[in-house]
Amino acid sequence: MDHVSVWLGAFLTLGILSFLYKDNPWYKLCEAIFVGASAGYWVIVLWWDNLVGKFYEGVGDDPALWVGMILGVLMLVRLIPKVGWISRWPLAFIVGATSGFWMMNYLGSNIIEQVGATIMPLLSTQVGAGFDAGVWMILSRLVVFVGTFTGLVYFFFSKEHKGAFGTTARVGIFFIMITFGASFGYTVMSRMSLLIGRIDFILGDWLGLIN
Amino acid sequence: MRQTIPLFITFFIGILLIIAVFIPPFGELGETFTLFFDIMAVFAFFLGGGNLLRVHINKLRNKKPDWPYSIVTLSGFGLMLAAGLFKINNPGDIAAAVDTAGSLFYFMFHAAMVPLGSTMYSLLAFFVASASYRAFRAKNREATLLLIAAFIILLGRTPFGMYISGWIPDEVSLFQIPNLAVWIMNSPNLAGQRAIMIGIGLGVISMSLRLILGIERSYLGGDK
Amino acid sequence: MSYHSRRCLRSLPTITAIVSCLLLALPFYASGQEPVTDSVPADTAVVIEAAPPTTVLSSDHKYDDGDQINLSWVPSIDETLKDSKVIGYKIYRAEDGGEFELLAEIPDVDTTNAYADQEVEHGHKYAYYVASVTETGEYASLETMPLEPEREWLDLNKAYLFIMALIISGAVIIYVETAKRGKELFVRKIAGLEAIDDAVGRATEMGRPVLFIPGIHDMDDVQTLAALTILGRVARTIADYDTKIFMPVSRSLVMTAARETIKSSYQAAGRPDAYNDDMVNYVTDEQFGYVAAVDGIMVREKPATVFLLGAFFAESLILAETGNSVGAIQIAGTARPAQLPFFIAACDFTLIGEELFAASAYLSGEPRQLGSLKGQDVGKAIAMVVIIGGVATATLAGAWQMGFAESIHGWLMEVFSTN
Amino acid sequence: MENLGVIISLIIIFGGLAWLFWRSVQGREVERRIIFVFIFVAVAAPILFPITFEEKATPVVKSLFDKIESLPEKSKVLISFDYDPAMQPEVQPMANALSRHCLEKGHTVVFMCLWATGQSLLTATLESVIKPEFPELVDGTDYISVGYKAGNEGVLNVIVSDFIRMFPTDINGTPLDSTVIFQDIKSCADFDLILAVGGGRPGPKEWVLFVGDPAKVPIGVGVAAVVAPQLYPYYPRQVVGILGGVKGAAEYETELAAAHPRFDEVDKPGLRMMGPQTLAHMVIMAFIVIGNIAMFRARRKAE
Repeated sequence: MDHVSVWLGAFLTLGILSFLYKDNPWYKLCEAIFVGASAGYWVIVLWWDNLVGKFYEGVGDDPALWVGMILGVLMLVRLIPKVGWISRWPLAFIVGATSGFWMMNYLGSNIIEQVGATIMPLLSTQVGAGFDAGVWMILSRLVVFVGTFTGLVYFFFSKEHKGAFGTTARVGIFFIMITFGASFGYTVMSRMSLLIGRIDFILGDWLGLIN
Repeated sequence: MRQTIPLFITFFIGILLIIAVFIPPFGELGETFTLFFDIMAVFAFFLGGGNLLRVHINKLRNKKPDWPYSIVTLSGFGLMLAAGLFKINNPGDIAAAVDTAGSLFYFMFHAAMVPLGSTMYSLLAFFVASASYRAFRAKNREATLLLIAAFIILLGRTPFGMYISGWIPDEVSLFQIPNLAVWIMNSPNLAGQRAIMIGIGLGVISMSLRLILGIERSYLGGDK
Repeated sequence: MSYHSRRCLRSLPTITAIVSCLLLALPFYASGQEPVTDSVPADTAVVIEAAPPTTVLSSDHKYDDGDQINLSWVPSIDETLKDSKVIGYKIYRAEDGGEFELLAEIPDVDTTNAYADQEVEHGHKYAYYVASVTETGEYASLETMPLEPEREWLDLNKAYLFIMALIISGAVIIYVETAKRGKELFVRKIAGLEAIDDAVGRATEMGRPVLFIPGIHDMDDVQTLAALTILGRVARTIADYDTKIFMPVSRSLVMTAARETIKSSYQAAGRPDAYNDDMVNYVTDEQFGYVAAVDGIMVREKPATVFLLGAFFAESLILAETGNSVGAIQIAGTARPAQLPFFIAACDFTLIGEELFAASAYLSGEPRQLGSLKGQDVGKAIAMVVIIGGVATATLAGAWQMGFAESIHGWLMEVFSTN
Repeated sequence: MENLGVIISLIIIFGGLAWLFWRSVQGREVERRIIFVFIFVAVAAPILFPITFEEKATPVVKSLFDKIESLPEKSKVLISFDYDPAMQPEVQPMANALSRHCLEKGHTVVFMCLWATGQSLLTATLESVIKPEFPELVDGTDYISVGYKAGNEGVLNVIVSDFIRMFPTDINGTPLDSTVIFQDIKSCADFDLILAVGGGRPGPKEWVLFVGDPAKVPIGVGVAAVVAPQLYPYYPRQVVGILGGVKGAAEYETELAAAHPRFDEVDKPGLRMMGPQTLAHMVIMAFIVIGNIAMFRARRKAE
């Protein structure tokens, strides 16, 4: 069994990698397997986890779950052309719930928390060992303060980016670009590890070249 | 009428979830609605999965280009479905977890989906390389800053950062590349992240209000 | 949502309760108890090894659904002794005047002298006592008065959050109303959005399809909602130009919603017959299975224009580079900062964070929608003023201990904290 | 033999880069596929012929290490495995190192996962790391695995106030309230430290927002490098320390081996992967440099 899965794994791995050369039947085969099997996988997960696990096993304690069931059934109504428009109700429900839920969530975590975290003293006799110890700290905090402020200016929609306002917005975009650069640098690392994992599989588990 | 009821539902549910934050007895409402959503997702799948089957059966029937692959897709789908639904080869009884080691479902997941998924994921390494060569160019000041920041972080995340900047005295140790990398992460990066986050927060609030108040209603379809 | 409630509810009342208990207990502690332990000679065979905890107080947890009672006590006086025999506490509870039953054991004597009982229900009364535990026995305190946990209908801890929500939503609504009355509102140009028409036009000229990828998340992500609102505008242009659109999606619900959206755009353009359900197809929920399929579609169909809008993760660059390799014009946007650099590198136009959410309003050109963008700016202005004011007062307070600055800073920290 | 391999592969890589440089400077197009071959060689060669580099812990890693090191014995630690096989090469080494460290310090560890796919990876850690390396520890007394529960953030919302309601039994079906460990754990607030290892949603960020903040429990995170920047805003106020990517894992492994020499013997995948990673990074940096030089050349020519 183990032998089978290693060879199957190698076959599929190389098939996907062959896409880098160009689209070809091997890749198409792997793609077809992937799409079919994974769609099947997700039905099963939805079936056992959501329908059985959450609804069937939970509805006894919580009859409110019937609401979810009814909304779900309403989704299928679209298959009947005459009353198909009723299927918009569950959609409207989801849009309302998503909007309301995330609106408050983002207000708390993205606005209030982040603004609060930016409010710090630039210099302080209480933090660290006094003024002299904190040159770097002062610099860092100044950078955070200026960067956050100018970044917000960049996103301002009501004013053309001209004059002093434009210069500030430009400083803001500089900070945003550094952020993207940092994200990129950090991400590259992650991506390499994945490839390392795959090559490790081909050379080690399959070909047995690594001791 | 066909538009009014959905608009009202969106409005009512949206407002309900907003005020629920301030009313302790409604505190669990968000979680309950998440459960509703999970149940609805199952039914939505009847439509999605049905669509997948229809597309591939059509392809097969009309002998469209690449139709043989549709057979593979359909059989992969069917096999996974059967393996999971009937728990084929599951060492436990029917009550055992669907992904118990040894079952056909477990085998298909680990022998097929895992290598496929992680290889697809690892293609990124190649694309990172080609994008680095082709697209990360100092075309203007903004792009140059992006590049410099990326470069320092990259260096800082390899042992070379320390090798080439180890000579810098400890008083200004900030300029040693690994420390500089951490400083970039902690200061300018943090500032940019915050500005983006605050902006996103406001964008979400404004869009949510447009949806709840029915100003934005394109998703609802027309009157017919 | 509930993390707000829980985190806000927790700290303040508990701390107040504990502090007040300690204060109340102080005189008692000083006068009544000390002699007792002192008077027990070490060599006599006394059975009492430890004094019970004193001043056990139960109090209702504020601003909850009536499902928590906070309990606090002054530790057994013996705990402070070096050779203390106290190894922990046991909490006993009686419901509605019934028998006392063991509720919880607290082994950590050094730090804990409070307990939050979350297994209570509104409408019942609970009495407690706490016993100090030694190796050989338990020494019980007096019982507390029966207490019914109260249910509050308004969470006053969140008054500031409420005011903030009110101000920002108020600003949005006021601007929407102003715009409705016909006042011209200026919104600056956003390059990525200006390009959409041209991008669709290019696909028409080349006779190739437009590919629209709405991210890989479901309808419970706001980014997907944003993508669909933009789809409404894009589909309208596509219907006008009579271009082909292709939209593989990874969630069934998104498929349903996207079909409604495109259909209504085609109706609005006056071409309902040109719409067809095959424009939107479900592929698979699996992240990379979906990516494999979309990559295949890209190299086989060679779209002239690709939209990548919504929630993207690792697949962002795989999709964007493949799109680039087939020579498509690409317009991307996401609220995930980690993916933005890849879009910036490999796509022609990128909507950064907030711009993604503002896009459909901007594209609609409708006054009311533009008004909502103005409302957003008010929020930004408030954030900017608070940041400047906050940093200034914090600095004045931190470096020069100025009284007024300290109080303003303290107040701001209170407002801008969800704890 | 191995040194020879290293030398040959280095020659291939650097020779190739020189060729690429020459070609780019001349303004000739370099095909994507050639770039692909490069990156493949740069990663594959150091896997075949291992190259290792020295590591030193950065403050964000060190602070998490010190936190675990300084917790009193028998502290209660929760480790959550929130990732899938795709993220495994990067974060499993962290999960293993953190588990080793906690158990070595005599802490009581509870294992769980929020991702369905995390369960088999958790089992892998239990079977291949914990059981062989800590044979004296007893499942259910010194550590326990409660496995996976569906519900994403919903799970967090429940366990923050009531752990057993969400996880009535451990992975073997033993009721949790009958185990020694859960005698004094009612909710997440009862843990002394929570370690969230993962990288997607739900993941470390959700642990901070839904559990760490409301329950006031210190949280340490191990994340895929790609999400680490998003966690920096939470450090050090809401997060004790961050292990980011293979580099974070390698630093932690070094630190752990230095403090507890018996772990110097075990496999250190984080450190092992740093060789190919470093080389790949250098190639990427070389690409950026070459690409830019080519652009400046072309621009000057155009003028």
